[in-house]
Amino acid sequence: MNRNDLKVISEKAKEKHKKYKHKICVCCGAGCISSGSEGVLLKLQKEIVERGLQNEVEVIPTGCMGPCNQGPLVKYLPENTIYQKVDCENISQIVQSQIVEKKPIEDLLLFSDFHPKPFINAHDDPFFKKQLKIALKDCGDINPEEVEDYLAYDGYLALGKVLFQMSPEDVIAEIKHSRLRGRGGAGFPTGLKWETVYKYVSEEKYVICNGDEGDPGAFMDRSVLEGNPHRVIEGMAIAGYAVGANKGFAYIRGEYPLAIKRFEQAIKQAKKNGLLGNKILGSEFSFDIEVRIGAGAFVCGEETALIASIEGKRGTPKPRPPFPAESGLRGKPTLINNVETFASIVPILNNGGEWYSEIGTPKSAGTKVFALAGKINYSGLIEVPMGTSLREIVFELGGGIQGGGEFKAAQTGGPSGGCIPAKHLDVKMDYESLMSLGSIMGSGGLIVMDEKSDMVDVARYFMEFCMDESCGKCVPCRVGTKMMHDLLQKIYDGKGTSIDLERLEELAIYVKETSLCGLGASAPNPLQSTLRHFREEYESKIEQDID
Amino acid sequence: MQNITIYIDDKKLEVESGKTILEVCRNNNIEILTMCHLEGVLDVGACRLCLVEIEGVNKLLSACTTKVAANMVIRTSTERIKRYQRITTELLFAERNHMCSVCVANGKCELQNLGYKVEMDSIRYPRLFPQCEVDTSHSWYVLDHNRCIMCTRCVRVCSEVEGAFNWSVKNRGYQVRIISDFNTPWGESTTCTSCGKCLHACPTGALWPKAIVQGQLDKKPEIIEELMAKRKMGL
Amino acid sequence: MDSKKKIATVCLGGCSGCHMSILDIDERILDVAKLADIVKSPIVDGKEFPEGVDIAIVEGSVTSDEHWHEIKLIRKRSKFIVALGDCAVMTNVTGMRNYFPLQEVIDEAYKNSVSNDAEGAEPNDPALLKLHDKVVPLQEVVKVDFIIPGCPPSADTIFYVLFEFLNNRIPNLSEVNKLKYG
Amino acid sequence: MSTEIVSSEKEIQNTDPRIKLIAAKMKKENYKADALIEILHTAQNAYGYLPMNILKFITKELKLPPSRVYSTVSFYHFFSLKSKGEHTCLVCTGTACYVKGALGLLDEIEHKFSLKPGQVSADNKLGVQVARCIGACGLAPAVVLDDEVHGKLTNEMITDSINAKIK
Repeated sequence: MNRNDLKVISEKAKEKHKKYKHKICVCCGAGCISSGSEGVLLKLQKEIVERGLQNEVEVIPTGCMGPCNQGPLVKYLPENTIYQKVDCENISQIVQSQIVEKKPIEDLLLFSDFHPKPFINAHDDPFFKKQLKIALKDCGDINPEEVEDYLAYDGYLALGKVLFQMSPEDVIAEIKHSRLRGRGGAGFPTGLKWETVYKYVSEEKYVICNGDEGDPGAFMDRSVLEGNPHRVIEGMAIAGYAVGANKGFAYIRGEYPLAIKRFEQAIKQAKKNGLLGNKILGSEFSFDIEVRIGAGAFVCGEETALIASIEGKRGTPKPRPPFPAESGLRGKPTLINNVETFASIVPILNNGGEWYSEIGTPKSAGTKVFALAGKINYSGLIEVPMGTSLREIVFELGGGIQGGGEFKAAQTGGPSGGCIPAKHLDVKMDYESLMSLGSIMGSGGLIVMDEKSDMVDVARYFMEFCMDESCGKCVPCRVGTKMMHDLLQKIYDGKGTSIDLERLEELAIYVKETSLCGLGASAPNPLQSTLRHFREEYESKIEQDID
Repeated sequence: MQNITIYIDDKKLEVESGKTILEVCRNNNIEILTMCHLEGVLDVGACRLCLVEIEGVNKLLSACTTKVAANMVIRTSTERIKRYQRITTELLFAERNHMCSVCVANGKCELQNLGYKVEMDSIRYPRLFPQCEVDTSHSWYVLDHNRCIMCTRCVRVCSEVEGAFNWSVKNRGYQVRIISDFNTPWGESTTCTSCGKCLHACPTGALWPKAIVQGQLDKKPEIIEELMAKRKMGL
Repeated sequence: MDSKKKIATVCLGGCSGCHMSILDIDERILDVAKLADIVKSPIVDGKEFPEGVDIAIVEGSVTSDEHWHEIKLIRKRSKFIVALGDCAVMTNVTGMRNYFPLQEVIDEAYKNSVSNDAEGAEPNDPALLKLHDKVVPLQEVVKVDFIIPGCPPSADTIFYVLFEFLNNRIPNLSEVNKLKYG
Repeated sequence: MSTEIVSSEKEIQNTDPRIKLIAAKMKKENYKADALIEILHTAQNAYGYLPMNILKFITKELKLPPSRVYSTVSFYHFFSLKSKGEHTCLVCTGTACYVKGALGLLDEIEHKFSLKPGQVSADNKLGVQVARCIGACGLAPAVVLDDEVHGKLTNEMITDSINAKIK
């Protein structure tokens, strides 16, 4: 396929969709599948055929739609009506009422168990209304297993534009202009990273997509990989062109078999259609992607550990400098970006860096995907502009606290992040504001806790996680996390003393400043932030009369 | 190699570029503490004792893996660095069983010397007391996990100098242990050449020869450097 | 007489070797006696730990309920606590049982090992110490003000520390080259 | 229809279909050390854990030092060196077995032994696991009981075979 064919195919695919009057999307993200959406899909397809509606109604499986705990979800287009908790018994009723009688079933509408009057157009619900989908765009509307579906939504046009109209410098300038920052957690400017890799001269360079999303409670990357794998592939290919790499690796968690399957399938389809491989779209640029499956090690989210893992070794990090941009995979310059970062590349190139840079806050441009979980009414996946306040996310998008409880804290950034207490509910969710509260943006996990949560236990839980996930190479992280965990356990068990608390604080600073990699450097965050905002809970647990 | 100017602890130095901070310090008699560095094998930056402050860099960097750059301003012994060195030492002592009579008797243990250097008078953190094995299966040598500090000098000597790859590390976190082959007894190793270099590389009493009365244990880590230097000269 | 400081020495879970080392300061005890009274010690008579002690020198680790209460009492009644010797500082030999479960250790000592007691019974007299699962050094139970490592610390070191304290100076072991393990 | 049983460790090397899967994977990856983790995934998927003889086989084929392989295996939580339970029942849920009733076998096991995949019986006698494909598609639905491949199973046969094992 060359560039003109691409346009033709894209138009054809659009035509094909236009011939249907109705489109029904069944969410087949991992969450909905586990509540039985595949059965719903099969039954629905059968029902449509039995009623002879197959030329009128298109039924497709899609990626994640967002409100995961209301699944299985079925979306009816063009009205954009979403039905929740659909099971095989409801299907006949839905088809009859929605397609034949053209009136929605109120009892089955999304969030009907929370709203007295649920919305017929789901976009009117605050859950969707407040969102701005850029990285997640099309996720939930297209069939992730069909490249034609992606093409019908202008897929690979950005790659075409880049390959034929832009120089690598142009692409990097555009990304720099967008002010996009790495969505993996640390928020390093993406354009700058690309430029650094671009500047190193080497025969071989690599692009790595970091899909080793290991934070408990985070599933943004999984949803993107499952719901729109071609978007990530296209982003990686553009990155490859910009930095001068011909080979890419997608490192995906072994815990995500569906994401792996769909991504591998998407690579095959892309290769078959000349969108990957030799001389992409008839240009001089060749790029190939291989999937590497993670084997259950959180530390492999760290760049240098991830590289070691791709090389088939123990996933232990190396001291930086040298940075992977200079000497990464197999000692060659390597660009590593997170899944969400790659998913943001295509819209930036389609709409321009200027457009993207105007979304969000001055220092943190664009949008961020969050995975809402914990004691919140609507848990699931959302994408909001940077700078949206925590209050909006929890109480408007998230529908408030489950069971009418009281908001106590929100934990962001998983085991590397911290807790934000109720008095900071108005904090703007961007890199700097979260950092100033002792938390981090992280990959986007957001766990809401109510008044029943014990913050010492929260800190202990995350410390246990870091202790188990420490690679064991450097002393501060290997012994320090174990020590901090034991001290936290002691305090949690009511056996701690004020000296233990003192030592804990000293160790936290020490581990943070001396650890070899990001895991150790951020492992004390949950402890430090709970100590900062909920110190009284620690003090109530310790024995005071030590001296 | 071109010469560059750097400043270490307020001392102006003209040094060759391309060297690590550790090399420069050692050449200029500035003491840098370290346990995992061994002349002759590659550095891993694992013990974190050699951390230094560099002006303009907000992180502490390991001297053994960071190369000097022009006009770098380095501090090696600030109060913060000293405090951290002491904590690191305490953690090393707290991790396993270092109640050892040999080093007390002959004073030749690098770990013990480290304790004196950082003026450690006690271990302020709860000791972990793990149950560790002692592998005596090799006909000549012993591996005592109780004394091991996971500096991996033996692993690197075995792979980089001897080329035998007998040693590696198993598990992760605080459960890491040195292993031979498939985590099998050392005496059954199919790769070990019994060269004994790992014994000299080991900074503590984790590896030692059976033939020597323990009180006379005297390690010569410098033989690794000498060997590698000879090799470089083609001898 | 009022200006004289009060010194107490106590032996918890230790072998009394550190107290032997105290005795080894020999005639220098006279210099100490000029500045202080020894109000409680295994080597002087005294049933209970007295109040108003200036310097409590504690040997040994905390191995049982009794030790735990004793060190808490010592903390309440003394201005300064000096942890004397490796057992008090980091459990040392007494801590070697920490590598094993307590019951295993007791079984090994009383039941499995050879003895002239045919039954190999575990002693259970109510007067015996109620052992804790793990032995801990003093500083895990109370705040310790000064530490003298060593097994045992030398008489010179002990005298140096005492003499400095009695003259209202803070001793520094590294400075005078008296930091010594084992 | 007879249950096809393959046994004895020596024969496994030649006739166990899972060995062929692993061999094929290594060949596909050009016996590169880089692909060690990928190959281990294949082996783990086929066996439910990484048996020692398989690790040795991989080590030899890739010409790697044993310590390198063992250290990598022990680092990642996905890999396990021990089968769970004294006896293991590994149900293949590859496409062919799935189509021919692997889920039925799992239901039957759950019904008769109250064990779901990943669980081990209270007396530690029996552990049930699923494999993504053991490469015995011609025998579908196939189950590996300890190291014996049982093919073309019916629900009755699986219960009898397991009972014979754990008795």
